Amino acid sequence: MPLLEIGSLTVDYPTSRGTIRAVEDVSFSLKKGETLGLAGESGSGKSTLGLSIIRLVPYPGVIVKGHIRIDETDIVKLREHEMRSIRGRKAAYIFQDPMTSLNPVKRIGAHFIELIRTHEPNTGKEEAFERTKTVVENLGILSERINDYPHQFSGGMRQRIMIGLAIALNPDLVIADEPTTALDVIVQAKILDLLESLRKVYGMALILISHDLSIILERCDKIIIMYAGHMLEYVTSIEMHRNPKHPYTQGLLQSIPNIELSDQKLVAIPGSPPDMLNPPKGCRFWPRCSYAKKICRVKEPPLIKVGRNHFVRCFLYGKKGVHVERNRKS
Amino acid sequence: MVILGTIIVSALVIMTAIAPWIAPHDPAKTRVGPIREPPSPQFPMGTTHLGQDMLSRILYGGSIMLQVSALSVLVCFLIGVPLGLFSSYVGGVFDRACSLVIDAVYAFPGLVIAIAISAMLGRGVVNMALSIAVVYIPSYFRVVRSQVLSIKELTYVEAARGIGAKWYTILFRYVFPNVIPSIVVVTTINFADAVLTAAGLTFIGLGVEIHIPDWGRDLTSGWAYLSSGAWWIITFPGVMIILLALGFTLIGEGLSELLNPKLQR
Amino acid sequence: MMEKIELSIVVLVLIGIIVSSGTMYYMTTVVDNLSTLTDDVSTLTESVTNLTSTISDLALIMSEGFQEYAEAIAALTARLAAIEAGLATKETLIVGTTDSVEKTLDPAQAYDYFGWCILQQIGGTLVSVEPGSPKGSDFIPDLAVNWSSNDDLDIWDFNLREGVTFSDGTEFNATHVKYSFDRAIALIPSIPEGAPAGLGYDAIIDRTEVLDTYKVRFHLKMSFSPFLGILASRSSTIVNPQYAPIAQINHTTADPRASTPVAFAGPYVLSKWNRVAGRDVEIKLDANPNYWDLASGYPRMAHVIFRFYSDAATLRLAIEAGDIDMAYRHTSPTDVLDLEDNPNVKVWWGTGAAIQYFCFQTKRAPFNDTRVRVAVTAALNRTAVCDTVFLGLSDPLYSIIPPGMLGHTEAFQKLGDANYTLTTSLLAAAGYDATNKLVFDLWYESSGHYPMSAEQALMYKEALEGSGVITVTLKSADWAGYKQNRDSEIMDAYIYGWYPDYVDPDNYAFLYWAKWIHTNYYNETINGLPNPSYPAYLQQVALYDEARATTNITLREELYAQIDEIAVEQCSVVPLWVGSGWAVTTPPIYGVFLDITQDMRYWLIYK
Amino acid sequence: MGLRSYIITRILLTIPTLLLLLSMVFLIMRVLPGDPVALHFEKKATPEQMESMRRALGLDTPLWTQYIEYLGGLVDIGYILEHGYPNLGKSMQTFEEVGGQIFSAFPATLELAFYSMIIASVIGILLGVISSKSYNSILDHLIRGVGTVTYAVPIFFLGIVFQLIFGVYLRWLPTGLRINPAVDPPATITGLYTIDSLLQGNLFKFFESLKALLLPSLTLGIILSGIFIRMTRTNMLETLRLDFVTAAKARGLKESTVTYGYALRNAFLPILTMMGLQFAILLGGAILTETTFSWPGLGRYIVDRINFRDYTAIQGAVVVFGLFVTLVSLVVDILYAYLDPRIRL
Repeated sequence: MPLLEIGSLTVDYPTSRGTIRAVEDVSFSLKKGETLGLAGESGSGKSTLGLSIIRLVPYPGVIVKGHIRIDETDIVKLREHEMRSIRGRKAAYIFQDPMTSLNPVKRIGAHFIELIRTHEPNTGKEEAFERTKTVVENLGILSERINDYPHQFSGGMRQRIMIGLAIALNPDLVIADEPTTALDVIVQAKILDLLESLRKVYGMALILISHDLSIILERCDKIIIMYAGHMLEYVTSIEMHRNPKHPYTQGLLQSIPNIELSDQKLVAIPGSPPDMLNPPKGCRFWPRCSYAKKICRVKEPPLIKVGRNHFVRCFLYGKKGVHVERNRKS
Repeated sequence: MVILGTIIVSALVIMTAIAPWIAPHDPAKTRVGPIREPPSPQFPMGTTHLGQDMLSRILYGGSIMLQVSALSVLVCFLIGVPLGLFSSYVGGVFDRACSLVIDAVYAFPGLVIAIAISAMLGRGVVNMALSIAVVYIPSYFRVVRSQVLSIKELTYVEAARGIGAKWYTILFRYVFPNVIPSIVVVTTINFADAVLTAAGLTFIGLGVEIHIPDWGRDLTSGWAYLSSGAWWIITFPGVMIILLALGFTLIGEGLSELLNPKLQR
Repeated sequence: MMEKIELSIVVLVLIGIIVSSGTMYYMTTVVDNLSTLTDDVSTLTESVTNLTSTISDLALIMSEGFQEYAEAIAALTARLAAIEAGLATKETLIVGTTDSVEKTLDPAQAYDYFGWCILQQIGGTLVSVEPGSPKGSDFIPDLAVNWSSNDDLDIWDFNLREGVTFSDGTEFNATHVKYSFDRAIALIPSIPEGAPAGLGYDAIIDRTEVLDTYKVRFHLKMSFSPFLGILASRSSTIVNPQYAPIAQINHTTADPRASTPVAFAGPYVLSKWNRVAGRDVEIKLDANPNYWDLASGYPRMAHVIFRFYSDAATLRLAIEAGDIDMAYRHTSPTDVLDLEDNPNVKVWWGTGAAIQYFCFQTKRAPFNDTRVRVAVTAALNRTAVCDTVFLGLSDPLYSIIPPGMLGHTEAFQKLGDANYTLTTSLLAAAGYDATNKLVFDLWYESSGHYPMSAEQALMYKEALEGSGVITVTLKSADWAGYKQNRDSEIMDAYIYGWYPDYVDPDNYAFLYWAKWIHTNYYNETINGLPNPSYPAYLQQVALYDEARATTNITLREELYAQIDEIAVEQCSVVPLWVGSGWAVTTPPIYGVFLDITQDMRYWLIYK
Repeated sequence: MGLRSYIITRILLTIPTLLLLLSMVFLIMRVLPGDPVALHFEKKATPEQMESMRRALGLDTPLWTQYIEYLGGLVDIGYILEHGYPNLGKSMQTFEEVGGQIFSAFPATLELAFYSMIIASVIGILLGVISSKSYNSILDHLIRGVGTVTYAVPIFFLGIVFQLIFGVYLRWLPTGLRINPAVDPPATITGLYTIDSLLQGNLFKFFESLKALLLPSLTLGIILSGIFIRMTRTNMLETLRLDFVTAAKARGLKESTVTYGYALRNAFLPILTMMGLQFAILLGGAILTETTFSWPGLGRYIVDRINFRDYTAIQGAVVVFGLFVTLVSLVVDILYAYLDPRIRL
């Protein structure tokens, strides 16, 4: 049975100028210990998707359709206080910017103790403190620093702390939303490795949200390509390496520098993501798609199965879908 | 909010403007009816302790408040804004000095100064306006100054300086337009404050002469007759003043909300 | 008329509609959020529960605290009961007032109503006016038992009461009398604002002579019939030399000598006097154990406590709520008339002696022309003011001497009220008419020194302009500016008031030409030109001095009447109205005498 | 920079400000029409008398001499030690020590200001938090409406309405004075009736003075709360959108913890600063409130004295007001520094 199972999830942002459909009809599932990558340009709705899993879609966003089951319980229907017991305990979230994600007027230790004692009310102060110590040490931070304030830590350190806070209660699912974007490159790898190792240790499932496909490719089992709120492709990373289907995915891959290919020429996808207030009819991607046909402009392509664990939302593939030759030198 | 505020204010302004044509009595004329007559068909808002027609006084009474507030705002604007622009743009010792004086006034209970000054100047609309203005100039100065200090450093201003634009060109062509929004907000709030301060001064006995109908005065004199059950003398003017101040406040808040992107979600 | 009203109502309704519709518009922006209301409520309830929880904790702590206090409270409630009992008994009288002692309680300086009032309770004079005396001219022994004067009325002898002691036990004798008056006169130069200066002690009293331990003689500089009146006034209070040094300058309330309870020999002693920021906040009088008249049961009350309110409205509320036994000086006319219908309180009416009058600046146009002054006088409407502004609690005054007092006449009736025919004819003669109106400034005092000044001024303006040939500009200044304007003689016409120092026409008649009013009526020349009114002035003064010098009542009546006659022709100062005082008490309270002296004798009051 | 040096600089900075205030008022008062000397004479006085009085009042010397003397008096330490208050000169009307008068009146104002501040903060912050939490909802709009309206009500009008309701009709609370007139005020220790009565263990008087305090401080507090609501709301809205609040929610912390422990705790710092600024406004309002409730405080003192052209008295009051305001802002700044771990002094 899957740990997380999302079905035809749709999230709207009703604004004064109209309704933005940030996530439309997204379905996927995740087993214990699996890692899933959500890739896409900014504004593609991947963060909204992530946040809706812990039901924290920012105002005025609302989940209008679909279900999100964590261990068979549909959290969309849960009441607020029930939801609270899930957050941090079953599903934890790591935010993009560590600099602003900690309460500046609280000591580091306090964050942990507070967290632990909220979810396990009958843990004593000392016990909570001890646990905090161990967690912090696992993060590679000197335990005496837990009495310092956030502003006394570097960005990387703080992200470690955020991770620590996420895994402190040993949740089944961790959602990391661009965990390294705000950090400089050297730290990035370290953080990701830390995340990786801890995940292995605790055997959690991980959803890694990033605009950087390369990171996702190297660290995730499954990958979802999001574009303008739509799931364009849902595929295992191996498969993705071998043959990416969707023109958009292909475009993304071509824009990734690859060390092995010295003479690779990077190709950027022409155009820019659509205005979410009035997205293009039909396929969301056609204005930028070099293979766009008449039908793409009028009809929205369905998500079709093109292989084991491989779904794509494009008219190029169908029962007798034309195979596009990957114009990649080999 | 802005719309509601504008509606209220303009409604009151119009009312005061057309008072002479619609008022049933001379507002100052005493003994047009029995004294302290409760609201009745003939005197819809009752009569004062001198038998003046409350309704007429209400219709006329706004003019003083409006004049005072408008005038004081004008004065504040004409002094506070240029001073703020100039001193903050020039900077240096002059700026320091200005800020020191301004802050001294700002940090001090304005009403005290207003009272002292208007006691010095004596009665009359202009004097009231001036004494109020003195109190509110600082808020203009401060707003303008803080704005200019930030704008001054912006690249396009630097650029303008780079191409050797005259200082006043820069000040009025480049800096001033960016200050306007915040000034507008201060102005509207200032209007409301002016109205209330004027009422306060009248309450302390520094209002206009008695033969001029004025909400503030009626509100004050009505106090003495409240305990004898003459609620109408104090209620109607009170409500009118509140409405006026409320109108301006609404405009001010609405604007500041529109102009403050931080609150746009 | 009616349709105008309808029109204006329509406009108001329109405004109402506009505003309300605006509000509706505003609310519509709200309505689409109706859905969120529920979780708002939940939020609200949550925060409320948070609050309540904290409060409950607080309450717990509090309750524990109160546990400790339990006995204390019990004891206190007992004490409270005692206190209230003490206050409720016939022993204490609580008086609410809007007055406050201006500077000091030293008779050599004090010159304000309340200062004099307190002085009267704590100090003794040689003679005093009999309570309830109709003309205020019946004198009874106080510290003197009997007296006599020569026919020229310039030598007065007094036999003093024996066995009287000041409240510090000092035996009272003739030397104290001499000392008191010598001191009062000696202090005049250094305290020119004091009462003795105001009453002109130095001009009247030549010297004081001790004839015997209990016999004293006054040598006057002139024949002076109202001398007893002066002796009965507060400024003639006998002081205890030990506590009132002779060379004392600049009395202040901070200076203990100014208010020491043992300086005097009155029915009460001043046991508490707290001032905050120059205003009284607490005054307590206790019965003087050494008072000479204890035998006849005075003072009736063991304690008198004064409570100080900042305005008449609050004072009225206090007496209505029963917070105080007595409200004196002063609830407003409106309030006192209301209170009269209130069964729970009793209103005591007094006889009037406080007057107000209209002054003309005669040194320049338009009022250097007597005809103009008379014309304006004739246009005044006293009754309107008395009825509308004072609701009939003050009466039109047609002579500078108030009714009930020796020498009162109705002289100014001759010019009438709002007598526009006379006004127009006189002004026509002076060259003014409907096209070329007489224009002048009318000044009034704006800081509440006189009652309802603004309202009065408004009504006078209306009355004058009713003539159709006059335009009045109202101007005002607070008491400070007003006095200064008076002295710098910049006011065309202005309103002033007078309160008697001693109850005698002598203390009123001179107002027609009093120099400190600055009418310039009394000058021989004005701007180099002879003053046409000067002869009239000389005539009046002559009559005045003659009246001073005789005790013959009918003669005095006659003389004062003549002064009024001249005044009507000259109209330098025009009497407007005379106001009476009133006190409000919560029964049962007896012994309140509000006679023409305007004195409140608290030692006579009992429950 | 260390806390001590910080405070010292702050204090040093206030000195020129005060000096400025003082000089301005000094001049203003001297320009006022109306001569305090003339006020001492009910009837016209001779020039000699005027002159002697002028000398007695110390007005015979040139302006700048008076000014210097006045400043000299202010810093006369010996005098302060002797009297417990600085030498603010003698009243032009009563010849009393202005210092004494002011410091006898000040506690009343202080008490009023203190309680109103508490009321204003409680109402303001609570409502502000609630409305910010339910952003853009009916509740939010209602609360903002309340805030706006209270801001627009003339303070004495509200006071009068309260007097009418609670004093006249319901008879619950006294309509004026600092304590029920049937009760002797507690013996003066601090001058704050509530404190004094407690110090003397007299609960009865404590409650009596509290009753008297309720209406004035409620009036002033409610008027002020309007501004506080707005301030709190704005700051809360800004804080609530910060990441660490979302992060806290994502950790499943209690709603109250997030709102108060995270959002408010951080939003409070700017609110605190603004409160400091509002204090001047509060004192201004106190003047009207005191006049409405015949509250024997500094505000009424000023109003009284302006009519008497009592230069020294008004100067004194101004100085004290100024000192008070600056002191408060100083305290606020120090509190800020103390509450914000990022500023470790």
